[in-house]
Amino acid sequence: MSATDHALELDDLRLAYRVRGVDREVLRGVSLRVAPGEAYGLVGESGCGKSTAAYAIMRYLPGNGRITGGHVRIAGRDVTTLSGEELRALRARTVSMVYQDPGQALNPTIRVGPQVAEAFTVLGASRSEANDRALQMLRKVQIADPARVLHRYPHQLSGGMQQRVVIAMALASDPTLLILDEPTTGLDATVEAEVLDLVRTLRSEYGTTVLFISHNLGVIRKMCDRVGVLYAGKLVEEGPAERVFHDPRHPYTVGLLRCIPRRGAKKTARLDTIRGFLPLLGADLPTCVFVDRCGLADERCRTVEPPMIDLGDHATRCHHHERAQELPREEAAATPPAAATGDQPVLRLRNVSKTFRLAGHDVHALVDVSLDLRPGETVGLVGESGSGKTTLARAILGIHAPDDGGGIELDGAPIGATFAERSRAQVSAIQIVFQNPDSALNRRHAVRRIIGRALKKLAGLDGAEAERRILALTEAVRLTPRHLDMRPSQLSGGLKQRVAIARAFAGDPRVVVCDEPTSALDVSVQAAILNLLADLQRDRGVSYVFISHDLGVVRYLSDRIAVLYLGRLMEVGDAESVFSGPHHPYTEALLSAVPSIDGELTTRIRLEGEIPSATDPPAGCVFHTRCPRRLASGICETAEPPLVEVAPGRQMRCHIPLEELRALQGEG
Amino acid sequence: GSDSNDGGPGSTAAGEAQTNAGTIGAGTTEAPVKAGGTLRIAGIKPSTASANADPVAINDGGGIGITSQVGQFLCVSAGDLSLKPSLASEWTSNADATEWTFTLNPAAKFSDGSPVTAADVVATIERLVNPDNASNALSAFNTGNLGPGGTTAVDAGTVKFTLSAPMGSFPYIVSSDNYNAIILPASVTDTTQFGPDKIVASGPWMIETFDPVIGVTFIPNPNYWGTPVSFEKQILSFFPDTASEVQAFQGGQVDAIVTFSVQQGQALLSDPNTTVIELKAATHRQVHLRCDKGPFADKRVRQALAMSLDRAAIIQGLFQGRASIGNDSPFAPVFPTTDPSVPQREIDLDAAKALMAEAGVTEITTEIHTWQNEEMPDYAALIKTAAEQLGVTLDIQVRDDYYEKYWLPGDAAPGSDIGITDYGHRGVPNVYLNAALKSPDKGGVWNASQFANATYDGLVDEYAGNPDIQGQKATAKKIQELLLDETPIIFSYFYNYLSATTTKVTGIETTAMGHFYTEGGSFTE
Amino acid sequence: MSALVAPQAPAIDSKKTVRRELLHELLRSKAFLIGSAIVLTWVVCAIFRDFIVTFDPTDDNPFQQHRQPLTDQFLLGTDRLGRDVFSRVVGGARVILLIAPAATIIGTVLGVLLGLVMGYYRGVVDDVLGRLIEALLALPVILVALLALVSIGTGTLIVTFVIGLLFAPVIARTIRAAVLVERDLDYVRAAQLRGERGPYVMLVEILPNVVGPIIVEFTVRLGYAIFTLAGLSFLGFGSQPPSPDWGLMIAEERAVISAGIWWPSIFPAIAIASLVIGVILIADAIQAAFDR
Amino acid sequence: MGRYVLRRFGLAAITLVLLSMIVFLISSVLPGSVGRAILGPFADPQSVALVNEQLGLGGPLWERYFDWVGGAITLDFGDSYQYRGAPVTDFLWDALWRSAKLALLTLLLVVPLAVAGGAMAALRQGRTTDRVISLAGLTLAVTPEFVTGVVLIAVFAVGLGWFPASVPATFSSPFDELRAMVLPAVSLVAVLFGYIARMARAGTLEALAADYTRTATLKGLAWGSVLRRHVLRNALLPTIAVVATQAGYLLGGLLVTETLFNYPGIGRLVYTAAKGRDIPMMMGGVITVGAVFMLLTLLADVLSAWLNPRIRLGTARD
Ligand SMILES: Nc1ncnc2c1ncn2[C@@H]1O[C@H](COP(=O)(O)OP(=O)(O)OP(=O)(O)O)[C@@H](O)[C@H]1O
Ligand SMILES: Nc1ncnc2c1ncn2[C@@H]1O[C@H](COP(=O)(O)OP(=O)(O)OP(=O)(O)O)[C@@H](O)[C@H]1O
Ligand SMILES: [Mg+2]
Ligand SMILES: [Mg+2]
Repeated sequence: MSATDHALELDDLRLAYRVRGVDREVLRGVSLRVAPGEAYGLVGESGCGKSTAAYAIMRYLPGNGRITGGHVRIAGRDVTTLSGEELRALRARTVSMVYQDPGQALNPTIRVGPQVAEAFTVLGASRSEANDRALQMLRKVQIADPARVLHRYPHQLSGGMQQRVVIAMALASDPTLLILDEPTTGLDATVEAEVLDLVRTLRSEYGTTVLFISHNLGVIRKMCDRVGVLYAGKLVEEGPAERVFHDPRHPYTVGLLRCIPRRGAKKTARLDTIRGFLPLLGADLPTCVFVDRCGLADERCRTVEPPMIDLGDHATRCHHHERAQELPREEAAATPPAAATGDQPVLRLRNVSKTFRLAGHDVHALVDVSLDLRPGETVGLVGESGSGKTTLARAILGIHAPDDGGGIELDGAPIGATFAERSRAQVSAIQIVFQNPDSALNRRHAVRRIIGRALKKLAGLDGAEAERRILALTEAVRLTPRHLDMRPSQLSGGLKQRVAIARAFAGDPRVVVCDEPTSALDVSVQAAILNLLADLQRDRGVSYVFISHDLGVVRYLSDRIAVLYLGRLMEVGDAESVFSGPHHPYTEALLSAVPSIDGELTTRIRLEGEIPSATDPPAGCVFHTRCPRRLASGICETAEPPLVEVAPGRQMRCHIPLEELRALQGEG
Repeated sequence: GSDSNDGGPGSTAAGEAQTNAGTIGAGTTEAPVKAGGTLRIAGIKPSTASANADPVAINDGGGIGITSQVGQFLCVSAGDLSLKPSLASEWTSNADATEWTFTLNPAAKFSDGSPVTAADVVATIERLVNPDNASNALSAFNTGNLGPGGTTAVDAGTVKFTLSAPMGSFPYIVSSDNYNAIILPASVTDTTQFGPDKIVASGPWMIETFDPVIGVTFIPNPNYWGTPVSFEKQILSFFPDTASEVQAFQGGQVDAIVTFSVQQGQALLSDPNTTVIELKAATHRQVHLRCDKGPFADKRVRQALAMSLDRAAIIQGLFQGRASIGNDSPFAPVFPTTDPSVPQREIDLDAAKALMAEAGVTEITTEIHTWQNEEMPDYAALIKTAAEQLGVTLDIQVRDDYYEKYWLPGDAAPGSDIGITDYGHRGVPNVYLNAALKSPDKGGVWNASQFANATYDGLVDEYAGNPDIQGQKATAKKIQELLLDETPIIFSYFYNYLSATTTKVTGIETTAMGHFYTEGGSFTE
Repeated sequence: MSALVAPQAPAIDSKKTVRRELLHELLRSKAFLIGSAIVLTWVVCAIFRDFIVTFDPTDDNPFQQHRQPLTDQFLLGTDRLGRDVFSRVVGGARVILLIAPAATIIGTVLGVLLGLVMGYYRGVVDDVLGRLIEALLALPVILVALLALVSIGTGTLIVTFVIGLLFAPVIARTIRAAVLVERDLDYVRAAQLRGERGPYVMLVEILPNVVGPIIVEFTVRLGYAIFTLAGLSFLGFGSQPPSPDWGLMIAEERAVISAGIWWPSIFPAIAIASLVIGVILIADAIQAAFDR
Repeated sequence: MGRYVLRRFGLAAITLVLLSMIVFLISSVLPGSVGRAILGPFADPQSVALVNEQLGLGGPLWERYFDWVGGAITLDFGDSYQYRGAPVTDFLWDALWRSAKLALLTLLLVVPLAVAGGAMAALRQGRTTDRVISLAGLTLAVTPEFVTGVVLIAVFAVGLGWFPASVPATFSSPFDELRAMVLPAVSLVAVLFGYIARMARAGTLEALAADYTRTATLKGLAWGSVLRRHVLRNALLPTIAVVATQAGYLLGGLLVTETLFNYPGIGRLVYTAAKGRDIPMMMGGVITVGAVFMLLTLLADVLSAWLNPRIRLGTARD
């Protein structure tokens, strides 16, 4: 094949960052080819070098980064040898890039119009021409009211719209190659789905070649024709998306896929994990890069570097690729028995509302939320960003006092509105695991101190008894006594989260609120934490309020699901029935937005418009402004439906009868 | 002005002996003079009291620098300590020197053209002696034994002063020595805004603009009765300290400096383009030692301390020799009444130590107070060093509130065991003898050492009442000896008064009090 | 939202290596090395003053050879009282290196406490104290110091306290900002949720985490303390003569520079400038090391 | 935006009141007798008592404070003690105006220089240019102004005679006046250069590292346009605040410089007033300095808010 046949070709690309005077290799000879018009997905754990590869292609490297070998060819031209002016022209005309966090990618002091128009002026367009084309481009990316958006500043747009603007700029030059580096990470699932839809549409329209980078296997599967799996700066497996996901031939890929809760998996079935950690930046990896974490590794793997083995259209860098799927499980597959759930609710929220008073306006973050939590039960809390999940969690913990008129009961007895008004037993009974383990642990305290102090305050333990319990807790969260003398900075994210969990369990809590406890973690670590939470629940009969964006994770862990929208419960019910339907139209939309690695194609239910402001919620049903199933009668606009029991153990807030919903969703 | 000199029998002026007024440096030029030009003078920013140049209130060189341009006195205490006529052409006293009669020069006019009359003099002097006016001249008139109502007009051209006690050197009290006593028209009733209001007086200059922060500009008085001035304009700029003045002078922004010190003006003394005007003067620092209590109550300790100072070295070090040695009395060598035969106190450490031993004192630790002014902190440092040899440890305190708290002991002020106070020049030593040394209840209003000695008080009265210079000298000897023995105050030096002009300026006359007379001055070609 | 955070593998660094790492970082910084060399020189001068100086810095040798230029005997010449300038400059190090750190420590302790309280409690406490601090900071430190010194009088001890007190608000402001960031972190919330009291949270949980800003702030303020104290001495509000105070020496001798006698004032000037620069270089390097 | 400005104004007003209280408290403990301070050391005790009485230095503290505030609101700070009878304001405005002129000249010199220097250092980060500019800025900023001033005088006024060493009472021409202000201004420039350059450097570095700069570069914009349109624009925002703050300090703070060069600005006014126990003058001066400082900070905040659309237009979403 001649080089010109490829839209993008990486040829043994090597790159190093200079840190403390030493070159640390990040890309260790990456070779890949992307055919014109193809969508190529690059996946891998955080830190494996995905973004580095993307920037190397653009030849936009930080001051300490240096390409130490190999070539990058775009449409046959070697990027590594271009002059400054040629490089500029290449960026202007041939390659474009879209990255994570669109809010930062736009200049906050320049209006959207001129920023988009710039992309045209570099191509030589006159100012008025550029303005016209900017307007056209915004239309192309399906922004509502593009003429007005042109006059806005970036911060006045929502995240989804910002990303559309960035995409508009990227496509302005009609590039041959579009690189998307985690373009939807950080966006809500519903918004993510829209952006991905847009990219697909545009790609089919322009026929652009796409290099799509993501850590999310579901997204890659949905978007890409071919995938490459990157590990520690090396491509370990490559092939058509379907084949790689269905017939993975590298233990790393196999492991990654096993970590993810599949549809139908429940907490009674444990997830698998990948042992160990990603090697350090620039670590010496003479043979197979994955050898230290691989359950199949043998002497050969430790001595001979596996070549890229061609399996016809599919290639893998493993000596044992035929056996890859026989990779032994890291976690005992034994199905743990489900925890017994009692009948008497351990926690009961009664008409909890929370209004934040800001200068000039009120934010109704929670409106009249009533919810029961039974012993040993997990209630999953889902909803878009800003729907009030965290606020609800905080109200339960007593960080925010709920508005008058509502209250919280623990074991049938009302408890204080804030933690300061609660007894020690009540405080110990309700604890939390935070999202970000980095900030949840005091960087200056050793693990022993963190857990010991919690024991002292929550369980009233001191001395030898405390020491005994510390060891017990450590074991319960699968840490070793060795970890006790370490500080958080010496622990990985997953280990830190275990410490945080141990701390939460110090006072034998009845209820643990988990606010996105795994969203800061890589999938393999996430799996371990989910397993741990399930184990602890089984052993201790604790109840969870589990908040997550990831519906797959929520479904895996939860017994019941509560769906929040604009601070209101839209639907509450048994996990299985909520997922299997019929659903509330909002739940339906959330579910349809999730890209799944199982590749089942569901019809996308599109939400119109944006989430309204909690300051000024719409009249009638708060969801009517975006509801695809809004009734023609107009009742949705005028009357707010009550939350009613539509089936045993199932509540819903919708004017449309359950049967009708079943019919609508069944035919869709 | 008139040529008549030394009117009356009581006149104390003695021009011959100590005259040393003159110029040094390359400045004694005979170059042809040039009329016109603007003379730019650097002066120290007037003190708070002098800020408006109110003649009743001014208390420092800064104020004198302004009023001496626009106002005149009955007579002038010249650089050589002789009295020269000014608005008064002559003066006489009765035999016991209790009544003094001054004859005004009929030519004298104010700048508005009206003549200077006895009524104007009476009004001016009465304002100054009135205790309700917070007059800065009160102590001077107290020394001169003149009180309210003591000034009367004999006729339009003659004024008579009736004193409460004899005062042989009274004309000095109404001369430029008493710098508050410039004669103003009787029509002036409120002098507090003298500068800003540009109040009329009789001098060669009139105020054109007045800014108490920046300075004053003067224009010639069109009705001046004396020799018309040569400059067409005169600008007096205020500076916060001598260092800035010297810098401005060297940078060419000013043509003259009213006064500077040896320490700060080092550069001027060796500059060939500078004319330094040097006057021997009575300006000095008093190192008071508390006599009534504290470590210095024993006069032997005081004597010992005074004996530990190497005065010659001090004068050399602080003034490069431009000072006269002091003998622990206010009788500076410059005064004609000073008796030079009184033996000079010299450094004698052995004798000093012996005195300390005799007094039974081995160790003293106390604070020495002074304020930030010229060489005074340095002087304190030198005293500290000297005292250490006697086992006396002095902790130096340079304080802004020296005068409020540490100078005179009083209700809210502790005073100090030892302190350094600055005294300006006077044509006669009477103020020093009275205010600083007489018993506190006998008129010793500035008696920081709380020295109280009846013999001394008597001697001072005798000295003041004696109209005859030889008689005064005899009393002076007794006073000098008494003070040398008691040593309530250490007088180490009387330093020379220095002014500077560029060599392009001639004819400037100064007094050691801060008068800066530009009347006869001009630029050279 | 779910931003991916790199799971740093179990790093090898223990508590000790973190410190060693920081030290290494510093030792690699040229600014730090130069700054330390300068400061160390002055510290040595201050400590071993009596072994270094050739004459008593305060009062030896008056008048013997006043305003002598540089000679073998008087390395940096003599001043107007015939004192050895070299000895006085060396002796001056002791003066400034006693009061400047003392003042800075007072300011830092107060400022840190204030900053902790303001940042942690927020609300009314923060508003009231914040306004007060704002009010004080509306005036240059040297001006307020002057007013205070005019009111209560001068003296080394008083000046030290006044500067310390005046630095406290500035330090409090920085520490408050750092505390504000910390208090929003979940570990603080976790402490509150197990019933810890305010002082415990502030002193045990938050304080160790703001040590970085405190150290940086301390060094920076130390530099400015030297700067300000020299300025006050120059204006006559510092040490009393004959103390060999650098600011005072400049004020006393600046007038004669124009007469060609530059050594009594220029050497103390160099001394002040070098010491401040040394301290600030160190502060800069520490800040850079912490920022990394 | 309107709310924001209003709020900031309110806060500044409160701060000003607090400041006046602090200063009033300090001045009320001034030692010694005011009369003695005014009339001088050798004045008669009788006269001193008289003056004290005239000035009405009796009455409780709060009463005197409210009297003072009553006047201050109408910009009447009372009559000066040292310039007896003359209203404080006469002196204040003159001194303020002079200081403002000096400050303006200083800023005109230092801002372009420092901003350019800071931006240049940032663009050449880590290289010699950066090292030289950063080190020079740092050195100048931390060298006390009287040290720089003394050297400047020795070299340019006394040595070379190019500029006057001090500011004379009157000027023959505006040019003369300008010439007289050069040395004080330069010694202030030396102090400020480091601060502003540092800020400009940090701002530029931040903007250079920002994602939007990356966007602009990868859009294919020429480096020059990236710098102009994207980097410098954002980099200057934080610098504005620093400049205004420093301008505030200039007006009152550098009394050392004003004393050194005999420049009759407001710093020296307050200094002499404090030394001379002229309480009304001191209070007036200090409050003016504080008010000007706050006004400038406010202006800077409003200006940077106005330049920053996020604040100007409010955050549309949180
Ligand atoms: N400028 C730099 N200097 C040193 N190390 C760097 C630099 N940039 C990135 N790294 C390191 O290089 C490694 C690869 O980084 P890269 O950003 O390419 O990872 P990634 O796969 O995109 O991860 P993520 O999913 O978190 O975005 C990481 O360990 C990162 O810490
Ligand atoms: N302290 C607060 N003050 C004012 N408004 C708040 C506060 N905390 C939350 N809100 C508002 O309340 C609403 C609900 O916020 P909450 O954090 O509970 O959402 P969430 O569902 O947890 O979102 P995310 O998924 O982004 O974490 C939002 O509109 C938010 O802006
Ligand atoms: Mg990345
Ligand atoms: Mg949340």
